[in-house]
Parts: sequence; C-alpha cells; structure tokens
Amino acid sequence: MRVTVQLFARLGDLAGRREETYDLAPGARAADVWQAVVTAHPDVRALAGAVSCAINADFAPLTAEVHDDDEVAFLPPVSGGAGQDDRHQR
Amino acid sequence: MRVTVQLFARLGDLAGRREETYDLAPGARAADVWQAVVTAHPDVRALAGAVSCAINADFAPLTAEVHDDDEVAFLPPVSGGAGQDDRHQR
Amino acid sequence: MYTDRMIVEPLAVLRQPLSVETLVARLEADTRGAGEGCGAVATFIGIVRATSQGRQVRHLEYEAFAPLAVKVFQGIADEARREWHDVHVGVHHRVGRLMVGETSVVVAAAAAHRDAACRACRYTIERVKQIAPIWKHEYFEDGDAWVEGAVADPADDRARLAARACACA
Amino acid sequence: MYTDRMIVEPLAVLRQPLSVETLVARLEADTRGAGEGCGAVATFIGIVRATSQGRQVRHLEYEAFAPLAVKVFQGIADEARREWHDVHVGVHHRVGRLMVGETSVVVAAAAAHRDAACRACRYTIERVKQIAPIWKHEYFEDGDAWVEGAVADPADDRARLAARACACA
Repeated sequence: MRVTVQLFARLGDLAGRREETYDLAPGARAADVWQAVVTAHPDVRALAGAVSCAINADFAPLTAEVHDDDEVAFLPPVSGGAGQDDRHQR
Repeated sequence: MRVTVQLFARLGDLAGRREETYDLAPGARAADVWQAVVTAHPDVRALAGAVSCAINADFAPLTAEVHDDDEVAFLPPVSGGAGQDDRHQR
Repeated sequence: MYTDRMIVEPLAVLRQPLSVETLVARLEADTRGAGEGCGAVATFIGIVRATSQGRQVRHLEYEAFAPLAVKVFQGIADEARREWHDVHVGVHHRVGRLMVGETSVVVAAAAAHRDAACRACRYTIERVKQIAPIWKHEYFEDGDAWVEGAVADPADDRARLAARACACA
Repeated sequence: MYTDRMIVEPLAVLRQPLSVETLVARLEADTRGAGEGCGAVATFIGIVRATSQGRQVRHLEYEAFAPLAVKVFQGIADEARREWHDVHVGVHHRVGRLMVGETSVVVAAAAAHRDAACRACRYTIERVKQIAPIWKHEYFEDGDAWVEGAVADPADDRARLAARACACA
C-alpha cells in the first residue's frame, strides 16, 4: 500500500523535500510511516518526540492505522506562543 | 459679564435650544450659570444633580468661577454603559 | 474617506463613515519606531444594532462635545500608556445620523505584543463609554430615547479602576 | 483584494494581503440576524515587526497546512460559540512572504455586546497561536530561524483552559 507523506516547515527543510510517497505493509500505523521518514532522512530525528500527525487533513495519533492512498502529514511544533528559546536558527 | 452656554443632548432638547448667552454678575460661578439656565428653562431641572460642567472645553466643578467670554457647557450623563433603566423615552 | 491614510488624526470625532484600516495604519506607523515596534493591533468596533431593548431601531443620532471629547480621548490614551508601556491608542467616534449596521466607534491599540494591545484596547473602549462627552439618541419606529448612563467624571478613580479590571482581569 | 465583500469565507488561509474591513463586514452580516444582533466586533491584527529578539527582520515566510488549518479555525470558532452564545468568529491567516508592517493574521469576533466580542476575540487568537498548523520562518540580514512553540494538540484541555483564562480573567 502506498501513502503520500507531507512534511511541513522545518521538517520539510530537514528532509530536503516536502512531499513524497512511501510503500508500506498493510496494517501499518502512522508511527511506521514516521519511522520510514526517519530512515530516509535521518536529520528529521531532530524533531522526534515533537511532531504531530494528521491523516487526510485531520489530526491523528501516531497509533492510528493508515490506509492505501492516505495523505499522512507530519507537523513540527507551531509558532504560536514561542518564547526566547524556541528559535531554530541558522 | 457675558458667557456662552452650551446645552448638550437631552439637556438641549429640554431647554429647546443648544446655545445661548447669559449676562452674569462678576464673580459668578458655574453653579450660578446653571441656576440661570434653570430659571430660563425650568424643564432642565429634570437633570439637576446629574449634570457635568465644562468651561472652555475642559471639565470644571460647579464651584469654578466663570469669566467674561467663557464658554460654559452643561452635559447630561453620557451613554456609555447605560443599563435597562437609563433610557429617557418618548 | 481620507485623502491620505497617514494624515488621519488618531483621536478624532468624525461626521463621515469610519475606516478601521485607516486608523490601524496610522497606529502601526506611530508604533513601528517605538520600543520593540508594532506586532499587534487590537481593535474594537461599535456597530448600530437593529434592535434595542426589543424595539426596532430606525436609526441613531450621536451627538458629541467634540473638542472636549478629543481631550478626553487624549487623557484615556495617556492613562493607557502609563499602564502599558509603548502602546499607541486611537479612537475615532462618529457623530450624526447612523443607520443599522454602521460603525459608531473604532478603538485601536497598537503594541509590540498582543497582550498589551488587547488589554489597552479593552481599557480604552470602557473608558470612552464611561467619560467621553458623547450621547446616543435612539429613534424607533414608534418613538425615541436618549441613552444616559453615568455622569462623566474623568477624575473618578473607581470608574478608572473598573475599566482597568475589565482589561486586566 | 476581494471582488465581493460578502463572499469572503470567515475562516481562511490566504496568500493575498488581508483586509480587516472585509472580514468585519462578513461577520457583521452573519451576526446581524442572530439573537440580539451585531453591536460589537473585536479584532486582533498580527503585524510583522521590524525586529525579533534584537535581530533586524528582512522578511518572514508563513507556511500553513491550509486544509487542516481551516478545520482548526472551525473547531476554535465552535469552542468560542459554546462559551459565548451567538458570537461569530472569523480568522484570516496569510501565508507566503510578508514584509515588515504587513498583516499576518486577522481575528475578528462579532456579538451583540462588547464583553463577548472582546473575550471571544482574545480566546480565538490564543487558540490560533496554540494549535493552528501554521509556521513562521524569520529571515534576518544575517540568517534565518523557524519559530517553534508547542506541539499542536487541539485535544489538550490545559491549553484550551489557558486560552480561556486569558479571555475570561
């Protein structure tokens, strides 16, 4: 089964791309998709533990099962209310 | 000495006019001007005790002395924060 | 409505329709160079409602003692700046005949950050309602009414603290 | 910016410059027929500041996951209506490159009376900042930075209550 993955903001920068497709075994969960992304782009690990997930443009837990043709999005922390230490500078 | 009097909003309606001049004895205070207005237009008494005063477009107490050529304004209560019972209906 | 967006006075009593964008642009310009600059503008827009206490409104007439009103606005703006450093406050109040849906007042507060902007805006509209020499005359299908609240007294500290409590809760 | 002021959606992610008046007009129209009608609109306008943490900003880039962002805005609007009856909430967030002084977000809340409008507006901007899938990329003269706060979680009740506390204090 094939899913489309969207990587937003710094996550897309770290991966070097914002959208790609992955082939996964049936029964895979969002966490497995994330693992596939980490394997393909080890730099995204910088955001491990601070990523939210959406399936077909609805928030979903990483335990949610994904299905063929699903769009799975991974979201870094959002800007709002960021304090002094929440900048990721270059 | 002569002062110009301005009567705003319901006060002007009650008096039937919004601006007039009064001749007063030297040393008169704003309260004396108000008394002259009440004498000329007894209906404004409806607002006695609920009127603020401004002399030359600055708030002033009724005890303030007025001078020749002063503009003395009398102001009914303002609209802000008016509750259910603060309408003066016709 | 304004021939030049920038020459609009931030504190004014106006006979023509009010423009939120115009006042916001002016305050943004005023605030940009101060302190941390302008990152937030909060506005309050008062609009003529179709009904008042269950009666159908035909129109309103607002009357102001304009020169005193502008001084009162300035006093309120000064109070807001003492409370919220580097905030810039604007007040445009309309007078004359207003129809349902029209804007009677625009308050705007500009600051570097949203907390100060939101609080200063709320404070300002509360103070304007308390002490600005402006009167509302409601015209209904079947009569009319002057709306009268409290006697305006800028020196009344209880009123000032009540407005502050609204903003600072 | 809009060909028809009335067809603007109240909840949207937009690439073009935002118009406060357009959103306010839409909400006034939506609120006029509900309950006591529309007497108050509170707005919050977020503006690009010239400096961020002491660094000179050249421009910003906002990125959004637009379809999810609009759903999140809708969820926030529903929350606000549960709290403040008959309030109508609008959120326009801009994406793409923004220069200093440009508006990044407009939040508006319309209601019969000012207390509900002011509180719902403040609540909404707090919630948008907490949970909308929108990211800010700052470009300075000498580098750039993604601004990251908290992990967005619309179901996190502590965050919701913190926003409510801001509005309801």
